[in-house]
Parts: sequence; structure tokens; C-alpha cells
Amino acid sequence: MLVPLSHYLVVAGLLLVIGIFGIFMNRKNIIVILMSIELILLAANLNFVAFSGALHDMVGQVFTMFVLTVAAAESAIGLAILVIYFRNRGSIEVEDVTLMKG
Amino acid sequence: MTQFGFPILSVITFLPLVGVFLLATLQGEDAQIAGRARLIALVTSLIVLALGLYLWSAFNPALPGYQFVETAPWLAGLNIAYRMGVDGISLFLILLTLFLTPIAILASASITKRVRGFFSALLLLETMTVGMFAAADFVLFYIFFEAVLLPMYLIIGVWGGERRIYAAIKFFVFTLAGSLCMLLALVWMWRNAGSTDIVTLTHTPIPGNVQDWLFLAFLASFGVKAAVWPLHTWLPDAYGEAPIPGTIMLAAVLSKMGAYGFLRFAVPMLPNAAATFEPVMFTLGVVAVIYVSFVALAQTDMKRLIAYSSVAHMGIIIIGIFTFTVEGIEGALFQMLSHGIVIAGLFVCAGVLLSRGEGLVLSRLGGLAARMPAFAALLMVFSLANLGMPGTSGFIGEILVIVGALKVNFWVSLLAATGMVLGAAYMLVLLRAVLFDKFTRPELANLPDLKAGEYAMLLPLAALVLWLGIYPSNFTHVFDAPVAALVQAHTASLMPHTALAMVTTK
Amino acid sequence: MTFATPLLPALLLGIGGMVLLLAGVLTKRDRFTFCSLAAVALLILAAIASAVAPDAVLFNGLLKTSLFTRFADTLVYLGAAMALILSLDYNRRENIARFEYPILVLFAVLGMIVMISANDLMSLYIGFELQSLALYITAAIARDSLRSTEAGLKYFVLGALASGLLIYGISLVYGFAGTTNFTSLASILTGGAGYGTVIGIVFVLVGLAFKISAAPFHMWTPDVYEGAPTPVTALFGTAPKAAAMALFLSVMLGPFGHLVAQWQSIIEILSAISMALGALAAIGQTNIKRLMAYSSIGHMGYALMGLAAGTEAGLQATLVYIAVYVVMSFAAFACIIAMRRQGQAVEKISDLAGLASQRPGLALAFAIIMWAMAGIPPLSGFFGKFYVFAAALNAGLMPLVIIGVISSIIGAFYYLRVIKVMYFDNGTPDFDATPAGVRFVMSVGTIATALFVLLPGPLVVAADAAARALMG
Amino acid sequence: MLTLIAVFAPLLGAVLAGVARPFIGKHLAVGASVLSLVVSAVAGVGTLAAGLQHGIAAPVHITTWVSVGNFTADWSLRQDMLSLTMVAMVSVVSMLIHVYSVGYMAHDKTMPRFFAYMSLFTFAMLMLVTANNLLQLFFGWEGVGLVSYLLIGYWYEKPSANAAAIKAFIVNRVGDVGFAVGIALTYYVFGTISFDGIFGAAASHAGDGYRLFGTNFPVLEVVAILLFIGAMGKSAQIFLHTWLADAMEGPTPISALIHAATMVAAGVFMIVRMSPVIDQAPVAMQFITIIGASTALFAGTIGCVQNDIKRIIAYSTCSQLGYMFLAAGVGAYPVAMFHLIDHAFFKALLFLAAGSVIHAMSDEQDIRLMGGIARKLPVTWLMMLFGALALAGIWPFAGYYSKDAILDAAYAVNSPVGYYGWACGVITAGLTAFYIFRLFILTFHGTSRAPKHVLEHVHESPLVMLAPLVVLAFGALGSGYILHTDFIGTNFAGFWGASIQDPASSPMLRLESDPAWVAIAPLAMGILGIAVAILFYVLVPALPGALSQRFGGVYRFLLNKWYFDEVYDALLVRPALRLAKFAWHSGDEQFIDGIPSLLTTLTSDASTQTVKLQTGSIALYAFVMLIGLLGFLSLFLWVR
Amino acid sequence: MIANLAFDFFSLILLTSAVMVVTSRNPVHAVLFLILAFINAAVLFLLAGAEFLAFILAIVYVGAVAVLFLFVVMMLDVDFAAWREGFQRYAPIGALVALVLFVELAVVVAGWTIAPAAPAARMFPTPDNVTNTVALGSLIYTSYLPLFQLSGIILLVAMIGAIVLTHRDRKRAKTQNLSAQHARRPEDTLVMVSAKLNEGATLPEKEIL
Repeated sequence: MLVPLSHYLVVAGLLLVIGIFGIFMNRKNIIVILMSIELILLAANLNFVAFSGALHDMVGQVFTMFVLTVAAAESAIGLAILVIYFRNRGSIEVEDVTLMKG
Repeated sequence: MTQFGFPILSVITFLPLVGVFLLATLQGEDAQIAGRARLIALVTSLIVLALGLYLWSAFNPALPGYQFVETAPWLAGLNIAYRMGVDGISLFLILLTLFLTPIAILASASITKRVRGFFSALLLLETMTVGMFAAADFVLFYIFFEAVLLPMYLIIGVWGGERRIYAAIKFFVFTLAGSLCMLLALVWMWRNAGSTDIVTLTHTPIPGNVQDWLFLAFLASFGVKAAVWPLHTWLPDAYGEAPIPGTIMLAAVLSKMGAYGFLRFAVPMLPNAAATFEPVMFTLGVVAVIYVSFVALAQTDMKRLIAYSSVAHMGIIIIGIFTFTVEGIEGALFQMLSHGIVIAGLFVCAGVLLSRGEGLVLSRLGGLAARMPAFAALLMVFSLANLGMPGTSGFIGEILVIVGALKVNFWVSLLAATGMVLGAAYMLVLLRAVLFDKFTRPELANLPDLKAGEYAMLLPLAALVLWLGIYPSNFTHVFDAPVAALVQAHTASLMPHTALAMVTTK
Repeated sequence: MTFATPLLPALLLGIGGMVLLLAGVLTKRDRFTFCSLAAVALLILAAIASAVAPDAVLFNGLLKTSLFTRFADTLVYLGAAMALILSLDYNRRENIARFEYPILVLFAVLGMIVMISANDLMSLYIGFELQSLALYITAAIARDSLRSTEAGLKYFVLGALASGLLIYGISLVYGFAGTTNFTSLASILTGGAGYGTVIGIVFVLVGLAFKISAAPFHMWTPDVYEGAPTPVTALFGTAPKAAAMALFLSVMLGPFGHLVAQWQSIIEILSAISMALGALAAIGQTNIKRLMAYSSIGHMGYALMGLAAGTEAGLQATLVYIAVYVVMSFAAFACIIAMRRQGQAVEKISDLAGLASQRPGLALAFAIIMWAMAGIPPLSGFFGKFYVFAAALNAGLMPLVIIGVISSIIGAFYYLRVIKVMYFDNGTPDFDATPAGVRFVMSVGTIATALFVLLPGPLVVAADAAARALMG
Repeated sequence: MLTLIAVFAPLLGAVLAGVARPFIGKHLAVGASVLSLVVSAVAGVGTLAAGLQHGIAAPVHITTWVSVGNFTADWSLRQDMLSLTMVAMVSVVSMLIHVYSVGYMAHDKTMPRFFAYMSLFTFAMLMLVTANNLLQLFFGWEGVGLVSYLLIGYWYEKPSANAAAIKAFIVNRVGDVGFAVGIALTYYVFGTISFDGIFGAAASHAGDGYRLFGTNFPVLEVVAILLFIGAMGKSAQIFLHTWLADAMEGPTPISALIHAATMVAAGVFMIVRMSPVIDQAPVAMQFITIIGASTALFAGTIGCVQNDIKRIIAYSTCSQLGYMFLAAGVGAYPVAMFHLIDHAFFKALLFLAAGSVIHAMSDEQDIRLMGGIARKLPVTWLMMLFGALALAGIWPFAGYYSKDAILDAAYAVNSPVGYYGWACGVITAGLTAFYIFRLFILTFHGTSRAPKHVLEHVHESPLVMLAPLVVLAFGALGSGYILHTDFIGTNFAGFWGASIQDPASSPMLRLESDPAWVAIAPLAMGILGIAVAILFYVLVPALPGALSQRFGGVYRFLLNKWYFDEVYDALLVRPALRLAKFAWHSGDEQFIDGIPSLLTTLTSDASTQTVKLQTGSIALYAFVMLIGLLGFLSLFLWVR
Repeated sequence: MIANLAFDFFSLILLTSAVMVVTSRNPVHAVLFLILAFINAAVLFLLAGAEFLAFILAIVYVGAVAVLFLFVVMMLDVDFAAWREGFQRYAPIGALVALVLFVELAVVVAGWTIAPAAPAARMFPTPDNVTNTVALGSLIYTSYLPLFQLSGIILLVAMIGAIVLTHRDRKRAKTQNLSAQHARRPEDTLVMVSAKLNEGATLPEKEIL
């Protein structure tokens, strides 16, 4: 592999951190949270691909393939839920999604 | 199977459930159901009682161990089996339960709402209680021990007095907290012995320091159930708020479960810890006798006064058990029986007043002896038995405990004996407030004396009180063999320890 | 066809689901009931097929069936079938009788049995996601209800986060161990694991803990339980819990089985926090579904206690606990679904006041379930607690056991409160007549719970066998 | 067999009068009770006669009572001389009082109840005196206590009667604690509680020690003192005497039966019965002597100033019981028994005569409101005079013989304690004579101080009441003379046989060896006392008033019975009730229940806090998850 | 060397745009940055030798998923200007948590060791003589076929979900239904209710055409 594995891992780690940061720091809207989740998945994918290269093993890539599929399905469902929620609530602000608590 | 091929203990235990089933199938209007339910419950309990008497007649008092043993596989692979058996210690506790259940059913005339449910709960309670006394396996014992909570919780909570909810929850949570501690002890002992057979457990030695912990766990559980001071505060609330039949079962039978537990588990299985904790238990017992008697003296309600007197008597029982002498333990056992009957009689008397529409507030009663002589006489009998009058059942247990305690310690004996004075004080105050002085209210003058149904409850109880008091040998000779074995085993297991101590003092 | 038989349940569910989808689209009349009943039938068939299937390793070790997986499968089928029966009447009344619902449940169950039988991180992930995605949709299935959609949204967002963490963890495990196969992983990790693997395991563990709603990854549970339509909540409380717990067990004791010493303390903490939180937070609740949510958190804590022991006995204990819990859970939800006044579902605990005089049967069933959940013998819940306490005590986890005992006592408070409201308080709930399906589920669950004491043998033996199959 | 009849006939009578009353009617019930007592008395005397003639028989064994380990007690009737004498005395006196009551209680509404109690009481007393072991003795002991409680509270509508009844029972119980522990200790020492077993082994245990208060006491001393504490309660000795005077709330025949002739004598009887053990405990004997002598003096002083006719006689009872203990304490057990029997007669006589007076005076009991009725009640007057003379110890009345013997014996032991007893006894003899004649004079002589309408109704009692008086009067007159040879005279050892311990150093053998002035002293004091009484109340009636003015403090001290009741009330009763309230409210409700309440509060607070975290915010939920993740990661990386 | 430089370059853009995704106030911008991030990640894939995945990422993600996001953002028609600003308040603690998390991950990277047995444990080493796509395809369609099928079902579920949740039977235009009108009888639609005083009347549950 051309680039040392650790580089990939650092980038993926940062990506994960940014994604997580995006989720709980986000006080604005849910869509950004969904995007942050995409970032987390991307981080995982980056790891897989990097390990696949480093190990010279195809399994990581196969796994990435599936993760991508799942991620796509996940965003579809997430957005669908978001849309119907918006229809009911008229808002997708994070702090508004607190009808049920306690 | 038992020695005569018929699982009589299981039948006695589970027959009430048949009654519950019959109750469930009742159809018709409310009033009809109520009447039939009462009848079904009564008949069921009487049949069970008859079986119980047969059990007594077939029981061989010369043998110290379990009789009528039944075994069946149950929790596979864990060496936990369905084991039932009865020995001299448990025989009369079973009979006491069987005897008091019909009385409680008779005493439930005041129950008018959800009658069917009430009798189902009562019969369920009988099953659980008998099962607990007849269990020869620790897990089985534990299950019955705790299952008692279920019907009792409902009985207090649904049919109880004003503060029934508080009382029911307090009762439940206190008892549960205690029994969970026992559960841990049970698990430990199970691992230690590889079985939960009570006989096996009794013969499996346990290291000394562990014994202390296990004993504390048992103390938490049996102590709550037996209302050992200071774990007793649930009791006045529960007794005070439960309906009369519930109080009868609670006071007469359920409170014996704790003492039985000490006798069945804590003492024989943890001899060293029991010996270590002997002073503690004596202290608790003495405090119960003295302190609680004082509290009883201050009560203003008949039921609560009797309830506190019950705690004081449990103190005597605890002292008796922990003397580890034949006299003390048999005294405690006898006191358990006697107290069961006496307290039931007292609560039935309270029920008589309640059914006349009178409250139990002492300051609003009085002078009833004039209008209700038979009631007065019977209440007097139970009260005297409760304060330990010779010739009644209450005396035998008390004097035996005093005798047993004196073999161990003079002061324990003397302080336990002060219960005689204090018991007399609060019981006489009760008698005076209820029976004597002038009427506090004019309407008291119109109360009718006992009715046939009330005689049917009170006379058998009174007869038993006298029987136990005048010719207790019928009962004590059944205790003899197991208690002797228990004391012997206890002494033997302490031998090395004691011998060492003797050498050092010389 | 040597491999077909173990695969048959999955085929039944997958293909059956798709066929039903077609049938649903094509038919016009009462598609919901038809599809639901067909789905129940499929679940029963799958259960039978799974029960008779032999042990097998499939597809080069992607999947592996054993007594353990069959044990968990059965629970999943049971829970899902019961949840579907519960939905029959409810969904129609609430106007959410979509025929897609049973099909989604079928696919979710498919995901569950895949993840139960997973013998590879990849099949684990696919199964995990399949069931998660299907469940996200079911949570929001009442799309016109704000509460339902909010529940769906919360479940989705947090679930996606959890699965993101899971997959990140899987990537680390894969990378540092070089394989995704459980068997290979187990042999590689025999001699301990490096930092990378361990961190990966923690991530995986977090993802799984989310699914069983173990504290502190439980936060979604109360809101989702409350918001989702009750039959969906019933589903959440049963099948996925069993499946996720089975997966948790098989992952922790399979590939990471040699690292017990390293993850044990985490499981202990999870268990302790879950028990304590489940007990504490439930006290003040007024909504019965929310109460059940906290209760389920607590129950997962108890179940984890067995895993924390890390022994075969502990595993058996956890399995017994979960099995008992699944039954209690669907019975409890059947009771909750029966709470319907003038066509309107009610969920407040105070709505139950006076139930015992009006509907003694329902009240008794509810009371039995509540007592069982509180762990009072002779009801089945006690045996669960007995086994886990025994296992934990034998493993020397005294502090955990003590927390468990205290939580049980606190827990008894709120279970008792429900009974108190039903039996002691005055009121006229005036509930509508309970539909036959709900009555059926309620009776099955209650009777099984109440009479478990008579015949505990089969379950205990099966759990023992399952535990032995997993531990090898 | 006769003993059996004597003992159980009253029980049958009680059952018939009490339980069967609704079925057989009032008159039959009363009749059954009286009849049963007649049967009992005949059998009682018969069995004594048989015993005297044929020698004593073996105990009648009925059945086993308690049998636990070695702790065995039978239901059985002992038939030695001590028991038989008591049986005869109790049954006869009780029979007389039954008869008397038929007249006295004729107007009472619940007469059968009264007779049931009386018969039951007699049964209990007979069980007590025929007991062959300590436990059966205790049965009778408590039985008489119980019936005494019932009878004192017979008029239960009177609050004072209830209070007195409860007081009697509880004070008795205080003593009984000592008794019960004494029984236990006896069993511990001897391994048995049957009398034969105890008596046989008493000497061999004389050297045994018992650790108490950190010191080693001779165990028999402890036993004796414990038993004596029981006797103190029952026999109303100082410190435990307070109940006796209040017990006069009961109907007068009760006072005669219970508080004069029988029940209170049980303490003395028990000490005499246990003489083989007591005799091995010299310290305890000194203790008994001092208590007995002190009680005699103390009660005598109080008796001098009381105004209630029954209370005066009650304090005299107390005082006379002190004499009996004095005798027992110095080892002159037969003398104690002698005085017991004598006293039974004359004290019953005094009470019944007083009852006759009260009956005549329309239930007036205050002697300040009597006087001048001697003529209207000639028979009663005579009977009262007989009783008073007997009590005062004037020759040839019964009291003379026994009191003399007691003081002789006390002097004869020749020890400081003995001299103390003697001194107290002599002074008391004077006091006794004084107060009884004060009573006698104030009641019957002088000008009447009663209201007119009362005086008009004064009439002699019916024959059914007077007849028993006459019989008792013969007893009071003759019993001392008739019995003294057998009981304490030269033949005493032969008469009592083995039933009473006669130590080698018994003062019995030296009764006649005292100096002459010692023998004369009691009689002289008695005459002096009478003289003073005549001086005060006949010759110079103003003197008592003047004296009470002059010595106001002493007078009030005596009038208020040495303030025992007040002191007990302040030191024991009130604190006990306060303690009871405190234990309930502060101890139970606040402290013990406070712990679970506190835990509940803590739990619900924790619950509130936990729930607060559940804000519904997705961001927060995610944050918590991440904190969890971080926590676990850190746990792995750093903690491990 | 070049590869390293390229890696640094593209990963820098990747991380920057990731940061922008979570921080930009306008969600449309966020989606656009997301697209940018994906494209850069695709390049990183390429650098690691996963060509097929790189293309997939570009096509599927950028082409489908990201556009879907964009579509939804547009569709929801949210008033972006009115969004509250709550970011800064939580920044310190959030930053702290992120920092800790990153440090811990960095520890992994610093101390990473691939298990010595790992190369031997590989199940499917990358074949040297075939293209990445072929290698991937041959695995997916053989060894991982069942999982591939299952991911198909996942997509099916997503489809069902999207339809179930969002698809509505639109009420068609109000056209006449002649047969229904003809079949209509008074008793089907007309109900006589006697209203009680102060209670009013409730309509019986009857489907009214």
C-alpha cells in the first residue's frame, strides 16, 4: 500500500470524531445529524478499505460494499421518517423533538 | 411417595387450590356468589383440616426426622427437587394453619365486597403457608415463604382499613427486602452443599466467618417476618389495617414463619454463628419484650395494642430459640402455637366488636361486660392466656422459655420474665377499656351478645387455649424428639469451640 | 440438500415475506389481517423448521446454527408472533392497519435470526441492520401521530449512531485481527488482544448494548416505548431484546470469549447501572408504557448479570431470564393493549384504578405479570432472578448482586404501585371488551408465567443445553 | 380421695355457677356454689382427720402437666400435714364466707358471678396448698391472683374498683417475676421442681455458688430471695404492699376471704413449704425477718390513723402477715403456720363483722361517720369484740398464743436481726391493740355521727350472715388454745412431721427459755394499746385531734401511708406511661420508622434526579451514549 | 511520496468539508460539503486500491444519497433563518469530549499492532492478477451471496419503509360516481336521532357515502 495505514486510521478517527461531534453538538436540525451519521459510516468505510489494503485482504472491501448499501437504505428510511415527522410537527429542530420525556 | 403410598402433604398443601378453582367457576349474582363462595371456602378448609388431623394421628412422634417425605424431580440439574416432609417442629404449625383458616373464613362475615376474591386469596394463603411449613427443600421453602406475600398484600390492600395501602406496601417491601437477603444466603448454601435439601444442608459444615454473614442474612429475612425488634414496625400497621381474617392469619400463622425459619435454618445450619449472635438475639428479644410492651401500653386502638403485644411475644419466642436448651426451644415452639391461637382469639373478639359497628378505639368502648357477658368471658380467657396465666396455653411457653433462658443467663431470664408484668399491664388496660368501667356511649348498651357463628369461632379457640394450658403434653411430646436432636447436634457442633474455652478459663 | 434444512426458516421468512408483499399489493380486501395471519403462520412454520434443524455451519462459516441459536430463535418467533397477534385489532382501530407492517416484522425477524446465527462480523452486521431498519419503520408506522413519528425519529437517529459505532468497532476488530470470522477471531484472540482490538470490542459492545437498551445506552427506550404504537412496543420489548441479547452473548462468549477478564468489568457496570436506573427512574412514571420501558432496562441489567459471571451457569441464567422475560413482556403488553376506553387507547397508570372490581380477570393477569416482573415467587420471574443471582454469586460478583437486590426492592415499589392502583384504588375504568387475540396472548403469557413453577424443567434444560452449545 | 373431692368440688361449683348459670338459673347456680363448698369443707376436714388418724398418705397423682426435657410437673395433690391443715382451714373458712355472702350479696344483680369467682378462688387456693411441685403451686398462686383481680374489680362500673383491681394484679405480678425466675433457678440447681426432689437435695446444694453481680453467691440464697420476692407480692409486704388497702374496693366477703384468710397467706405458706431450702439460706432468712418485722411495724403505724373501717383491717392484715414472715424468717416455721391459721379465723371474723356493720350502715365505711350503734347491732358488736381481742393478742384469744410465740422465737434466735424483729413486733403489738380498739370504739360507741336517714335503717344482719360470724368467733376464741400444743408445743415435730423443716438450731426448741419480761411484753403492750385507745376515744375525745394538730407532719405522713403510692406514682407509674408514649411516638414512629422513610425519600429523590436527565433531547441522549463509550474506553485504556 | 502528498491533500479537504458539514448554518451548504467529503473519500479509497468502491461511493453516494438529502432539505422548506443558535454554549464540553475521544483513538493508532496471526487468518487475500472489480464481484456472488441477498432485502425494506411512511393515497379529483349515486337509498344515509336534553346527539358510526 502506498500510504501508511496509520494515516488512514488517523483520518478515519478524526472523521469519526467530527461525526460524533456533529451529532451531539448540533442544536439546529435533524438533517445535519443524519449527515453526521453518514460521516461516521464513512469513517468506518475508510478503516475497512485501509485495512483491506494493509492486510491485502478482500474482506474489508466486501464489508465496505455492504456498509455502503446499508448506509443508503438507512438514509432513505431516515429521511422518510424525518419527512413524516416534519409533516406532523412542522419543525425539524433538534430541541423540538422532545414531546416525550421524563 | 410417603410410607403409605399417598402424598398426603402435597394433598393438604394444594387442596385449597381446588377450592380456589371452584370459586373461580362460580356463576350467578353477587349475593349468591358471596354465599356460595363462603360455603365452598369453609368446606374446603374443613376437609383440609380433617386431613391434617389424620396426618397428626398417623405421625410418629418418636422419630426426630422428616416423615411423610415426598420427593419429585423439579429443577433439573441443580439438585433442587420438590421435597416435602414434616417433623415434630412443623407438624403443629401446619395444623395451626389448617385450624385457623376455617376460623378466619368464619370471621370474614364483614367482607362484603369482592367476596370471591377474598376467599380465593385466603385459600391461596393457606396453600402457601402450609407448603412453607411442609417444605423439605430450601428453594421450595423460599418460594412458599415469599409467595405468602401475594395473597396477603391483596388482603390488606383491598379489604383493609383506612391506611391499608401504606400498610400493604410497607408490609410487602419490608418482607421482600428481608427475603432477598435470605435468597443470597440460600444461593451460597446451595453452592456450598451442592443441594438444597434441608437435611443435606443441615449436615454440611460451613466455615465460621461465612456463617456470620449468612446468619445476618437470615436475621434480615426471618427477623422481619417474625417482627424482631427493630424490624417490627411494619407489623402494627399491617395488623392494624388488615381485615380481621387477614389479621388472624397474619398474626397467628405468618408471624410464626420467621421463628420457624430461625429454628429450621439459622440454628441448625449455622451453629457457630447462632452461638456468636446469641447475645445479640437475646438483646433484641429482651428489648422486644420490654420496649414493645411499653409501646403497647400507649396504644389507643385495640388492634394495634394486640399487634404490639404480638411483637412482645415474638421476643419471648426468639429468646427461647436462642437458649439452645430443650426447655427454651420447646418453650418457644409451644409459645408459637399458643400465641397463634390466643392472638387469633383476640382478633376474633375485635372482629366481633367491629361487626357490631363499633370501632376499636379504646376510649370509645367500655362497660361491655354488662351487656355481653359471654363475649366478656371469652375475651377474658384470651387476654389471660396472652398475659401468661397458668392453666392457659400462654403460660407454658413463657415459663419454659424463662427456665431455658436461666440455664444460659440469669439476666435474660429475669428480663424476659418482666414481660409477665408488662403484659399484664397492657392486657388489663385493654380489658378495662373494653369490658369494664361505665359505658362511654349510650349506644353501647344495646349491643347484642355473641351469635352462633361467633361461638363457633371462639369456643374452639378457647377450648384449645385451655387444652394447651392444662394438658400440653399432647403437643410437647411431639416436639421432644426433633428438639432433642437439634439441641444435641447444636452442642456437638460447638464442642471443639466450647472445650477450648473451658480450658482457657481454668 | 444438506444445508437446506438449517436454512429453511430464513428462506421461509425471506421468500414468504416477499410473496406476502406481492399478495398484499394484489389483493384488495382486508389485506392487513390476511398478511398478519399469514405472517404468524410463517413464524410458526419457521419455528418448527428451526426446531427440527440440525446443527450446521453454513456458507463457509458466515452462519452457524446450534442449540443456542435455536433457543434464541424460538424466543424471537414467539415474541414476534405474539406481537403480531396483538396488533390485529389494535392497528385496525388506530387506523394503521397497513399490510406492510407484518411484512416488515417478518423481515425484522429474518434480520434477527441472521444475527443470532451470525458466525461472522459481516453477517452480524447485515442481520443487525436488517432488523434495525425494519424496526425503525414500524416505530413510526402511525405516521399521522406525532408521538409515533417522534419515536421513530429518535429510535432511528440514536440507532444509526449506535450502528455507526458498531461498524467502526467492527472495522477496528477486523483490521487488527485480520478476519471477521468468529472462529478465527476466537483463536487469534486466545492469547489476548492489542489496544486496537480492545477498542474495537468496546465500540462493538456499545452498539450491542444500545440494542438491548442497557444503561447508559438506554436513553431512547422510554421515549420510543411510549411513542410507538403499543403492539410495536410489544414487539420491541420481546423479539429484538431476545435477539440482541443472544447476539450479545454469542459475540462476547464466542469470538471474544477469551477476553472475559477484560470485558467483564464493563458488563458488570452495564448491568449495575441498568438495574439501578431501571428501578429508580420507573418510580415516578405515570405512563404504563414508559414504566415498562424502564422496567425492561432493569430487566436487561439482571439478564446481563449472568453474562457478567462469564460462566456457563451464568449464560444459562441469562437465557432463562430472557426467556422468562419475553413471556412476561408480551403478556404485559397484551394487558396494556386491553386498556382501551370508548375506542380510545389509554396509557395512564391511573386509568387502571378500580380494574379489579370491574374486570377481575384482566386485573389478575396484570397483577400476576407485575409480580412476576418484581421477581416474587412462585411466578416465573423469580426463577430468572434466582438463576442470575446464583450465577453472579458463584462468580464472586458480590457488589453486583447487592445492587441487584437493592434494585429489586426498589423495583417492587413500582410494580406494586400498578397492582395497588388496580386493586386498592377506586375508579371505573370502563374498558372496552378485550379482543380475542389479545385475550389469547394475555392468557398464554399469564398462564405460562404463573405455572412455570410446576414445570420449570424443559426451559432450564434447554437453556443449559444452549449454554453448553455456545460455550463449547 | 377426700382431698380430691375437697379440691375439685369448688371448681365444679364455680363452673356450675358461672358457665351453667344461663341454663340452671340464678338460685340454683348460687346454691350449687355453696353446696360445693360445703362438700369441700366436709371433705377437707375429713381428710385432715384421716391424716391425723392414719398418718399422711402419698400424693394423689392426677396426670402429667408439663414434661419437657427434665422439666416435669404433674397435676397432683400433696397430702402432708401442712397441706391438709391448709386444705381444712381454707375450705372451712371459704365455706363460711360463702354462706355469709348469700346474705350479704342478696341484693346484687350478678350474684352467680360472684359465687363463681369465690368458688374458683377456693379451688385455686386449694390447688396452691396441695401442690406437689413449684409449678402447680405457681398455678394456684396466679389463680388466686387472677380471681382476686376479678373480685376486686367486681363492681366494674366504679373506676376506683378497676384501678384497684389492676393495681393488685400488677403488683402481684411484680412479685411473681421473682417467683418465676426462682422456679427456673430451682430447676437449674436441682434439676427438678418437684418438692420431694428439691427437699431431698437441698442440703447437698448448700455449698453451691452462683455468679451474679460479678460475685459468687450461695445459690440457695438467691433462690430463697427470689421466692421470697414472690411471697412479698402476694402477702403484701412492704414495698409491694400498696395493692392490699386499695383492694378493699371489692365486696366485703372478698376482703375476708382473699385479703385476710387465704390468698395473702399464700406467701407465708410458700415460704413455710419451701423451708428446707430457705433454711439453707441464712442471709435470705435475715432478709425475710427484716422485711416481715418492718412490714408489721409500718402497717401498724398506718392502721392507727386510717378512717375507713376496711382499710384499717386491711393494714392490720398487712401487719399480721409481717409477723408471720418474722416467724418464718427466724426459722420458727410452725409458729408462722400457727399464726396463719389463727389469723385466718379472727381476721375473717373481723372483716365479716365489719361487713355486717357496713351492711347495716347502708354501705358507709368511714368510722368517723359511725358510732353509737352497739345496741342496735348486739351480735355484730360481740363478734367484733372477739375479733379485736384476738387481734390485740389478749389472753385467751387466739392472737395471744401465736403472737407471743412469734416474739418469743424472734428473741430466742439471739441475733441482732432477731432482736430487731422482736422490738418491732412488740411495738406493733401495742399499735395493733390501739388501732383495733380505736376502730371498735369509734364504730360502736359514743354518740352517733351518722346522718339521720342512715341511722334509721340500722338493723342487725340476717341469720345467714350472723351464723358464720359465730362459728368464726369460736375459732378466734379457741383456735389458739386448742391448737398451740400440737402446732408449736411439745408435739410440734410429731404433728408437722416431715412437712416442715426443723433445723437442729430451731428457735422452736427455745421458745420457753426467754426471760419472763420478754414473754410478758406483748400482752402488756396489747393492754397498753387498748388503754390508750380508751383514753383517746372514750375519756378524752379531744386528745387525738390535738395530737394530730400538734404533730401534723407525722399525722399526714401516716395518713398518707408513708406516701408510698405517691412515690410509686411519681417514680414508676407516670414515668412508665411517659416512657410508653415516648417509645411509641419517638422510638417507633420517628426513629425506627424514620430509617425506612429516609430511604424512601432518598430513593424518590434519586428517582427525580434520574428522570430529569431524560429530557427528550436527541442530542443529550447521544451525548450520554458517548459519555458511556468514553467511560468504557477510558476504563480499558487507563484503568486496566 | 506523491501518494502521501495526495493523501494529505485530499484528506485535508475531506476533514475540512466534514467540519463544514456539521458547522454550516445552511443545510444546503452542509449537503454540498457532504458531497465534497464523499468525493474526497473516494479518492482516498482509490489510493488504498479500492477502485470499485471509490466509484460506487461517487456514483451511489454523490449521485443518489446526497442528492436525496438535498431533495429533502429543499422539500421540507424549513425557514433556515429562524433556526436558533445554540452551538457555542455547548462548544467547550463538546470539544472536550471530542478531544478525549480522539486522544484515545490516537492511542490506538500509536500503539496499534495487527495480531501476528492476522495475515494467516485472512480468508480472502487480494488476488494479484485480477482487477479489483473482478475480485470483489467474484466474492460477492459466491462466498457472500447470502449476505448480498440480505442486503437486497435491506434495500427492499428501505423501499417499503419509504413508501409506507410517506406515500399517501391522494384523494383523486371529485368526480361523479354514477352507480353509487343511483344505488343510494335514504336509509343508508339518513338516521333519525332523538336528541336528549342537554346531551345532544352523536352520529352513529356509519359510513356515509
